[in-house]
Amino acid sequence: MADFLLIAAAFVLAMVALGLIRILRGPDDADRMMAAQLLGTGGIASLLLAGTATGEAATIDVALTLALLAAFASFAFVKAHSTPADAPTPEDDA
Amino acid sequence: MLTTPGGTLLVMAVLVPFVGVLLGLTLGGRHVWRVAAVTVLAGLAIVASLASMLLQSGDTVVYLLGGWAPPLGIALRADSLSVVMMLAVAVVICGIGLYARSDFGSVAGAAEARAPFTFWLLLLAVWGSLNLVFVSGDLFTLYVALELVTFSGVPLVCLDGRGETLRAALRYLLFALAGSLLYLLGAVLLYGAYGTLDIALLAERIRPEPIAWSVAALMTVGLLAKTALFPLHLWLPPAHAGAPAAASAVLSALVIKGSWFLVVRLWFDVMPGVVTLSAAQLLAGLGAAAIVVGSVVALRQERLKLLVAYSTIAQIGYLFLMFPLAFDAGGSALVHGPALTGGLLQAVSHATAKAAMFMAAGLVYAALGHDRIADLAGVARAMPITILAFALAGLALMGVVPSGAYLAKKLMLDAAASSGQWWWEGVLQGGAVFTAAYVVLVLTHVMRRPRGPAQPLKRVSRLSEFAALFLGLCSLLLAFAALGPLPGDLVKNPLAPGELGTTLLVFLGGTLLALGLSPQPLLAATRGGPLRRTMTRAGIAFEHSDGFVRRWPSASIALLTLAALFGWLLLARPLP
Amino acid sequence: MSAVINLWTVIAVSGGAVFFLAGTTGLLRFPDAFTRLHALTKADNLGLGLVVLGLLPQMDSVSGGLKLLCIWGLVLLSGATASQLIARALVRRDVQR
Amino acid sequence: MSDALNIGLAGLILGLALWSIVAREAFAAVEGFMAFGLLLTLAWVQLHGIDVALTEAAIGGGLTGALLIGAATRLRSTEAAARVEGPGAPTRWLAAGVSVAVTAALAVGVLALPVPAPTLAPDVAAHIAVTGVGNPITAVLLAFRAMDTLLEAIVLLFALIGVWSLAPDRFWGGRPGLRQQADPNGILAYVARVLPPIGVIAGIYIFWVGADHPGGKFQGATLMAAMWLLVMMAGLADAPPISRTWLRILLVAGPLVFIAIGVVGVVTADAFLAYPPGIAKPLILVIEFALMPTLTLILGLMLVGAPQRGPLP
Amino acid sequence: MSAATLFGLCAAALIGIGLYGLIVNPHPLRKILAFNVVGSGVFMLFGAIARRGAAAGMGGDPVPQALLITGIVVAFSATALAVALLLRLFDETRSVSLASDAPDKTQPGVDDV
Repeated sequence: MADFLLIAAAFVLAMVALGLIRILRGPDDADRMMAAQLLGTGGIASLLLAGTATGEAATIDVALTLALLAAFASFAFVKAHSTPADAPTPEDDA
Repeated sequence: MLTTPGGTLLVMAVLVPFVGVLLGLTLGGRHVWRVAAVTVLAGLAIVASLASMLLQSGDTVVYLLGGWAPPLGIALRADSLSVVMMLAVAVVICGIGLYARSDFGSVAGAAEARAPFTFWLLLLAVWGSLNLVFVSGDLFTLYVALELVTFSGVPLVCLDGRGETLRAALRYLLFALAGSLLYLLGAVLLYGAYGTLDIALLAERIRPEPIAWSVAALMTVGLLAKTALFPLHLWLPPAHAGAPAAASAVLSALVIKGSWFLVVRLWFDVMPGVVTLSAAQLLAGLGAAAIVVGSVVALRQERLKLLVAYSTIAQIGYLFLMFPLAFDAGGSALVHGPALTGGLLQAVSHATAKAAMFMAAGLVYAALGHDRIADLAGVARAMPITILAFALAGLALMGVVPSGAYLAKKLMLDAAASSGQWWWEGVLQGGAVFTAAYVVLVLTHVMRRPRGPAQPLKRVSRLSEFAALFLGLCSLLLAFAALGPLPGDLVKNPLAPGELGTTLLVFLGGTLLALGLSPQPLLAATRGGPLRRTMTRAGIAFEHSDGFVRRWPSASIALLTLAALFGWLLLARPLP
Repeated sequence: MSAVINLWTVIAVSGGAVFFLAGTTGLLRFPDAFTRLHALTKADNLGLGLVVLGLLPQMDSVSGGLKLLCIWGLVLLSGATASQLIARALVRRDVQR
Repeated sequence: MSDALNIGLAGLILGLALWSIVAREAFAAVEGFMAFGLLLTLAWVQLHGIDVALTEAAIGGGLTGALLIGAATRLRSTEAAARVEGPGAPTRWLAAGVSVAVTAALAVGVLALPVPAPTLAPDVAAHIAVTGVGNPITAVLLAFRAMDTLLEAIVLLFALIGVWSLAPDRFWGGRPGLRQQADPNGILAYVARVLPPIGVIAGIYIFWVGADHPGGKFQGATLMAAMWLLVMMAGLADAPPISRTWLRILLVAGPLVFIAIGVVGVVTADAFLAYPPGIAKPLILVIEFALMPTLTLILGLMLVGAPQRGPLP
Repeated sequence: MSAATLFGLCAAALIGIGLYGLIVNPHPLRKILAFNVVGSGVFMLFGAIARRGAAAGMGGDPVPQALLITGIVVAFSATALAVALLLRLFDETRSVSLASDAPDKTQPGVDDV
């Protein structure tokens, strides 16, 4: 069973790798932000598969942390982009 | 190995400043200065009692944190090396605290202001972190301590928030971080090879083998980057010259001593049998290059604070000259001996003298509103105490009797003579000539009679002036206090013909250098002479090469190349 | 019993892997960012779901299983919102052009 | 079979590291770096360092990514100028040469590490019973090497003071970061209402299991900080002015409690940071519990940045 | 090849890659990224060393693993401080170049800006 799970983990990881190659090429920041999504799903799946294979129960907690934070960067991205490109300097804000 | 009596003092020396930071942060506002004052006094008392205890027993003080002995736990240890450094740092912190009272003191009723608040907290932070560097017996704790020093040093650089100083601070932070990663890499490999990070245990387990050599190379260059030894000094001049004077004093006198001390620890106490004489020659060679380049470029500066900052580079070089002189008779291992004592003395007198110099420069700046060396005429008359402080510090750095540096030079000269390394005798004497040059340069300018009407001077705080003078005096005398009784044959009569001749020669050489290299001719007579022209051209060439070395890519490539070079020199050891 | 469980795991996880394959194929083949976003979020979230379902019976404890489901739920939630936000950023970009 | 996974993982990690160095745009590099961080988490699991994996997931995957993405977006206009400054080909080759040399030397070092490897695992196993905790890493962090953990909290605090010290003078005492516009019906606001309760529970859970299983105060605090930041990003709450007394007290409470318990140890157990036999575990829990809010606040505030708005009455 | 050796070698390569970036990338943000890559390499090497020390029923030597957590926290603090410094530099000067640091000799004094 463990071997099957590891193969599956490696396969999902390979899919992630292929997807990353496409996504990181861009051409745009928004395209690239999908990398976080890709790893948020694929990375977590791979992690769960590998963790179950090796019998480390606590791997689930790692996956839980990742699931909670995977979208966090996307939010930061959206927030950073919704402020105009020439961001208000502190002086303007005062 | 067990906790020795009085070990609690080690914990307190580290924790009291940190608790001061915590309390200052909570109370905030006008209380920060009070908290800092109380902490400084308490810290001074702790260090003093530690010193007196060590003086009586002479044994290393050990404290096992949590009662856990290494390798599982962490031990704090203080030998005479640590205590001398702690004492010097405590005295300098006291002086800086007094000096900064007028700049960063609080006004009753005013709201909490940024600069004073951060300055006092960071002063205490630097102090606690340095004490940790001096007493920690564990290489990983030392890594954390080094980062603490850096994190508290960097904001000091850009305390006034100008773009130029922010840039200097960022350069400093990034380069220092690169250095600490190399250090950490070395520590990681040590754990992998020997299963402990405790200094005492490592000293027993470590053997001269490839992994130890690479560790020595990585850790050494990592620490050199943080110490800003030539050619890794790219961050130092703008950072130390741009900060407010009190902060410059902290950075130049104290912060760089932390990583320097760790190099000493590493070479003398962790791997004395792993390092080789040739590697030590390289280290001292870099020191010699630092003396020449730092001094020449210092002489070319037009601003006083930059001159003092560049002179720091030269003085850092001086601190590394002791390494090849401290080998045992067979040249196979480093030993604690007169050369190490000399180096330590050099560090102590540099700490006090450099702090005094920066303070004096800061006062001049505060009074005049600028620090252009060419326009300092009449300052000596207007602010005699400040200039006296500068002069005393300069004399101390030069190694004029009875300064600590004089003693240091003597000890190292003896060591050089007895081990047949005559070339270092030349470097030691030459270094004094360079130091004399910029002291003479500055003093000539300030003692001149102003051409026009006297410049309007702002009043500076008397307390600050006396604080600078106090540290200047300390640099002349502290060495004796720190070391206690010394072999009497070392201090010869300063008026004996030989001694007097040397001192005069040093001054003469210094004056010649200053005449030749200063950007503005010192005397009308020397304007445009052929010698002066050649020397100026040489000075400009030095400035260019310094500029090249201080570019980021060259400095970082030099960092890694030096690591390789050290590794190779350790590898190519003479057969036993 | 364990053979049945293992068979279930193999089937579900393989199914999940197929969806990951589909998602990646979509990423590589689809012409623009919007469709790629579709491929990514839909297929991969389904893939993760199947993997989670497949691993459920392999857990030692009930809490482990609950956490697994919780992870899936969180990924769905954040994936849905994040892809919405990214899509809006894409729209904004296209409008600006 | 594990080997195939590991080799693929290592290859992917190296590829992403390379991407984050050579990518043309900073934003693309940061994206690659975030993916790199997530994969490192996987590598830590493969290296049986679950506690480290948790830390990496929380820090590398979450906080660092958000920090760098914000910075890359802000600094986009500076990239063209920086590209011009880049060193020429000879310097690049030289740099590549020394870097390869370092790698080669380290690789030799890795292969030459002694067998059997020195380890302190048996020592930890022999003494862990005294501490009362079940997770050996917690035992190391809060008993055997408690000093490092105390210093870690102090490092964070100093870094925060450093960040604050970068405020322009007139904003001292004010609120950090820029004001965030709230869009009450926006998606972000929706997530910021739904996710934090779950995140906080998860954070407390990870903190709570830390005594006996992988987890602990730091990982828990990171999760909580992330949730706090999410609420702030959505504009549902504002960052507190840094002059607030409650804020200052919470910032120092953790380290002060840690030090206080350490000092009590001098009296009751003959050493600073020693715990009297029998009550070691409760004391460790008290320390972790006191550190949680401190760490949460510091981590959150460090990401928000220096005060940028004037002190309001 | 064991996982420890494999990731140990991977760590060596990471350190090299990061160092290269630290040297040649002129943009400070990229230097910060490179610093983090080197840091990850050093940490991974330590992780590999911890894995080699698996004994007494533990999957790895817990001492290095605990030190790693501290190390990651310290590296994060460094990153946060550096980014804050960088953003402030940008706000102040609208440029982030580290190159032109040589103090301008044409400027008479520090405060005359």
